[in-house]
Amino acid sequence: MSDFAQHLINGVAAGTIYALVALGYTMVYGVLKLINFAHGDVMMVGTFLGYAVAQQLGYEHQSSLWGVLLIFLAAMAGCAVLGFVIERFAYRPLRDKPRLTALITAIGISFTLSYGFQLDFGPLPGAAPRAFPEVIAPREWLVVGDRAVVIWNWQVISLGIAIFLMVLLQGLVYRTRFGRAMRAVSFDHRTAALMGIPVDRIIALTFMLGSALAAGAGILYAIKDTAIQPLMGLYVGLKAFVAAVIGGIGNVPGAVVGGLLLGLVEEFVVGYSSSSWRDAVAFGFLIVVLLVRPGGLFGSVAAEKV
Amino acid sequence: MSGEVLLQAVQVGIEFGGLRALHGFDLEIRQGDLKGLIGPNGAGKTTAFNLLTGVYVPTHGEIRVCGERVNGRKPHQINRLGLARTFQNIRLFRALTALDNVRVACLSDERPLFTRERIAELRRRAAGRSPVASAMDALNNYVDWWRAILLTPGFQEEEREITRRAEELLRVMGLEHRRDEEARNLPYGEQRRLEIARALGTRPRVLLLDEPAAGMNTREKGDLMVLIRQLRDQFSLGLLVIEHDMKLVMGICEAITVLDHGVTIACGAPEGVRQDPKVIEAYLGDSYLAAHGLQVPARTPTSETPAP
Amino acid sequence: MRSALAAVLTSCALALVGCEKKTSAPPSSAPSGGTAAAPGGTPGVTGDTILIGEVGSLTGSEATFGISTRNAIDLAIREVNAAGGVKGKKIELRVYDNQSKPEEAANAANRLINQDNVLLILGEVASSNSIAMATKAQPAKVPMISNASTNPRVTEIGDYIFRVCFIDPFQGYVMAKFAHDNLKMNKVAVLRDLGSDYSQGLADVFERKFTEMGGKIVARETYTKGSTDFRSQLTAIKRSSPEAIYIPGYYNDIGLIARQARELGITATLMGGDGWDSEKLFELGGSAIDGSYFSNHYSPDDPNPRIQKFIAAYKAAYGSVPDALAALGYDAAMVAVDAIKRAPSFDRAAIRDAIAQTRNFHGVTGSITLDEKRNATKPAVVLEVTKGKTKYVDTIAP
Amino acid sequence: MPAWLRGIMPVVIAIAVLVVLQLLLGDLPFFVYLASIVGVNVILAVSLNIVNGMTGQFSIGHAGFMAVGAYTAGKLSLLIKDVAIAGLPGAVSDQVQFVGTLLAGGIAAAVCGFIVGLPSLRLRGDYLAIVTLGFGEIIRVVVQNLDTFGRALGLSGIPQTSSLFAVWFCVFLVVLVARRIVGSTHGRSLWAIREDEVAAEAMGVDTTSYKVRAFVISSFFAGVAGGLFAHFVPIINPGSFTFVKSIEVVVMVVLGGLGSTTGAIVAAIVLTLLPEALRSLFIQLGGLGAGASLAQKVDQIRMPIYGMLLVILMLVRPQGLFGTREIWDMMPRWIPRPRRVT
Repeated sequence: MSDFAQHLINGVAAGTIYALVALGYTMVYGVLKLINFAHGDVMMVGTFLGYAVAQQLGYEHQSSLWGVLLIFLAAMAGCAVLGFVIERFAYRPLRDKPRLTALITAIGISFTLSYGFQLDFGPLPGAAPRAFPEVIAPREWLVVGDRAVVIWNWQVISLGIAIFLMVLLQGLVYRTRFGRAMRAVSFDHRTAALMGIPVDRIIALTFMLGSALAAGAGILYAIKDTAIQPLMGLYVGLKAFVAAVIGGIGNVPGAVVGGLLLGLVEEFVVGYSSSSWRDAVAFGFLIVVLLVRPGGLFGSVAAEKV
Repeated sequence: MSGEVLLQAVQVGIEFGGLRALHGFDLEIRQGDLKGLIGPNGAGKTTAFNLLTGVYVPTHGEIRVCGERVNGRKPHQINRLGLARTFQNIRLFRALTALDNVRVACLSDERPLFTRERIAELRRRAAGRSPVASAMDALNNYVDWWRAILLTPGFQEEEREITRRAEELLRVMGLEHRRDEEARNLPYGEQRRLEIARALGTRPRVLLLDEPAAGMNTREKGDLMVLIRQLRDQFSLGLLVIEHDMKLVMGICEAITVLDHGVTIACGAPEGVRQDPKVIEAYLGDSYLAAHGLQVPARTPTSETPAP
Repeated sequence: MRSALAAVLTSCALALVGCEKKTSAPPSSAPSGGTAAAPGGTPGVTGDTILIGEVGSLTGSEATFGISTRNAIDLAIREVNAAGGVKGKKIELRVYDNQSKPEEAANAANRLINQDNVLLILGEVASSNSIAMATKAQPAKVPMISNASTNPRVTEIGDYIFRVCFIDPFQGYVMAKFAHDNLKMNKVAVLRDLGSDYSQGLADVFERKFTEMGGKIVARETYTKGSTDFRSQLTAIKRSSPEAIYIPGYYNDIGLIARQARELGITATLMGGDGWDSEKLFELGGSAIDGSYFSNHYSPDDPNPRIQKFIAAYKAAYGSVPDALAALGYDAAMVAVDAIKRAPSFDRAAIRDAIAQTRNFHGVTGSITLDEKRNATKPAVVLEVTKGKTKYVDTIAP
Repeated sequence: MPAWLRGIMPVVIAIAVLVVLQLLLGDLPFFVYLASIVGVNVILAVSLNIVNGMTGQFSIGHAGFMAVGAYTAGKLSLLIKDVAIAGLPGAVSDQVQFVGTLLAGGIAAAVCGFIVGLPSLRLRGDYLAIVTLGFGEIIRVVVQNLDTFGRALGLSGIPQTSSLFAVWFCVFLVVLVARRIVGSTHGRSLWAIREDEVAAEAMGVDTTSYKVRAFVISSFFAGVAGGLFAHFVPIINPGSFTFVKSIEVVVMVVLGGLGSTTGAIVAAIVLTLLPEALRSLFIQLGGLGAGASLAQKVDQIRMPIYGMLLVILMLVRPQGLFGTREIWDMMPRWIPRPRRVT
């Protein structure tokens, strides 16, 4: 029983990260109808930025409250800029081109970032993994029995942040002018432009928001798994995408539910069946969902306009 | 009005998330018919087309093409039963030449292993879903590809036949001089005509034209009207035309259905429809009627412009 | 239809005829030693230089191994050349990268054999890469010495393939014996890297030997290289409450596994193999890795002057303490040089025989004797990790 | 030329030319190895182009299908290694078995293509990308878990029965198939799907089944490429069929021009030989020290360069080098062009 509880905790912790990354995917997809393949790699860049800032702060300051905030904000700001640059120079020129061109570009950016960071000259970090500093000093939040079940403070913090962000984003999308503009752009960006909505600015802001989210998620991820390396974004990105599709891409609560669900499914398959099939689980799950409910759990398949 | 019934819609309706886009739609097209479908913007005309051609699946009612119930069938299957269409916002294969656009539609009816009739018969007996029929179909398709890959004499002959037919259709639509030009480089009016040529390539018995005259000048419209009539006679078609331009519709159609907010508000001969207050109201709004004391604007159909 | 069928049959028939002709031209892997040896007299030896080749993973997922191997081989050859070379000739080393991929390793070996015409080949670390190279070297009759491929199948490819390290069965046996005899443990869990043949080999042997000794394997779990969350496997392991966990993986993953195990409240001792050997292990594992044991080829704190001299030279050249792969690379190069010295001629067959006769060669990683299966028989050391350092614990002889 | 001859004439010519090449160049091991790698990449690129270029879908899991072919053919070859077909000379028997295993590999990949394609091709284009990617991952996990496939170490000892002739005959076949499909009514239907799926459907083109068929044929040839690969590299393991390999093939197709068969060929040749050439060049120029480290850099920066290449291509020349045209469309007029099929 205690190991069931522990698996549950592990699954939620892993799912939280998927959910946070999936939020960014879903936002960008919602507005641009583009699978931003590079999202996971933007997350990776965020963790390296956080790492660099933490190194600058030095050991004694990095886990103070201000230190933590600074690390998060610096990484998020850096990634927002990166997201802006990517959108402005790689995606915007392609907005009216066939969707495939944008998808290819996204894959290109993903490759450039992840393998570019593997180079070991100049400021680039090289392929070797690095230990991520304990930005949130790990503390046991709840211990059951003789350490049979352990919940750590950062697990609770991550989950709290994920849920908070979900509520915040949902509010942003459905309760604010910006959100209304986003939804209009999502529906039809040409018409939205005719209605006087500054489409370029809305899309750029969405992109920056998504990228900043990715950076935040990345740092939480680095805290959870304690090490970072340039290829880390590929896998997390893919799984988060799967989570977003499972939840219904373009749907904010769907992303969070999809992420948690994926984390739990993976965890329990590994825990109670065979760990060797772990990587196949996510994609098997995806194919099943696409077969049964192509629109995901919370989404619907929109008929193409004729 | 004696031809066989080719297309029949009975009480067809569809809802999108609670919104009734079309409701209780009735239609019948016989061979030799030339009917019109009109209505203000957003009345559900194109939705009706999409339902008839299988792009949308109706939530109510029944659609029959050449006697077969087609609810839920895919557009390409419905097309194969003899229903072809054009699109309001021209949807040509832009990067293909005019000839290739038509050739895509000129699908060969030759089947290498099992005849189409045999497969259709099997399907009918198994009430639509027959694995044997599907397997036969798949085998047919794969063998057909191998014929293309091996370039068998029979296949070469078929290709020549397709090309010949496509060239003939281009000639009928007056596009033979554009044979090898990419569709996107054609002027607007010619693109519209090419779309009709392409639709004719599928050997339809019923042809649905979605605003064929949109964006044309008066002279071109006149030419088109003549052409449409001519096509009906030459290919023994039944025709249904969506048109915004009342003059055009009134000029060529023998019967007209008027839609507003997804509901059929009038139906019948052009003269009757034109007098119908509901139609006038839908087109011109209450205020107009009130201001003019229910005066019906008198319009005469434009005189037929001589053939080119 | 009939003509289509005829076309298919004809083309098949013609294809067969074409293939039959092929027998006059042997496939690419077939003997090329003859052609290579013909023009320049003795292959690999021109004027006053002897050309030897190395294939290594300089880029890709196993780059750190490849680089320290390359460094050490380079160091060995510089030392030999500084001491006057071999038989009056200087040794020149040609290195190709295989991007950590076997097909590239085969390609690189091919290039060394056919283009550069090297006397012999050194390398690789990963067994799949070594096997790929060996399948090119063996038919061409070019001697090859693998420095650190521990999979038994490598030298089974043929009589020109050697290695200077012990093999997986031995290393698995070492840790099984250590756990059972020294640590007196009975319940051990095994966590292996599914994507690594090395990890699979060690884990298989460990499980077998440990069971034979009377111990019990209480849990078997796997992970894949590149994943960073091992909590699900560890929680499953925790359920069986083992005394130790054997994790024959690479240092990259071990650090994270150790941390997450401690975080989940697992107190079992962690054990592993030579894949743990890297400075990075201490950075990634932090204090969680303290008190763990792993088997290795040599111990840097061995006072033996030969070892200390090598460490000093390596440090001077590259600024870091050499890992076991470097030590093995150094030994592989030195065994090759020793064989060239002893061989009566520069003929590849003669060199092969000389390598095969290596007995009690005093290398950095111990005394190397090559057995009839062309594997090195030599002892292994067990190291303990304490406070960011390794400490010598025991030597276990074959 | 009589009609029946037009179908098989190119095959006859190709066989004659390849036999001559085999006799002239077949025993230069390094050349044969390079030519085989290039050939396999050309097959991959041309076959992927059938899906990504002509049909306008987007698969990024081609390496997965290659893996299926490689493992099926390799495993079969290992199983029947010691068996010879009675009544045939040894070498001929080997070649018959080789052809058989290649076909088996191709068919296995085609079956996988069908299974993967059917659900995802009904959906919008970008789902196919994700599902094919996932498929590649699943294949990797399956192989790693099964002892018959040698797990992480892979399969070694597969008879090296491939030859210059075999690889390039397959190259010829895939090109022939691609070209003849393009020139036929089926090819036009694929183009139509690429241009406008809704309109194609309305014109009686069964789009789903066409897409699946294109995908199956493409997978078949990826499987054949894998089978060939397994018979000239000494060891196949999951590391050879990663996501990176899939992307490499995508880059070839995109660079050549989505829809251009000759473009895919040229791009595959260039992208395979260029790193090889640069590496040799640097070592020739700079010797072991500086040259080798430069050569090492070539390998390192290959991946980020591929990434940037994709981005820059999409921004500057999204149609790739050749667009949808073939190489002869770009040559001066006086060079005779291949006749159109009709």
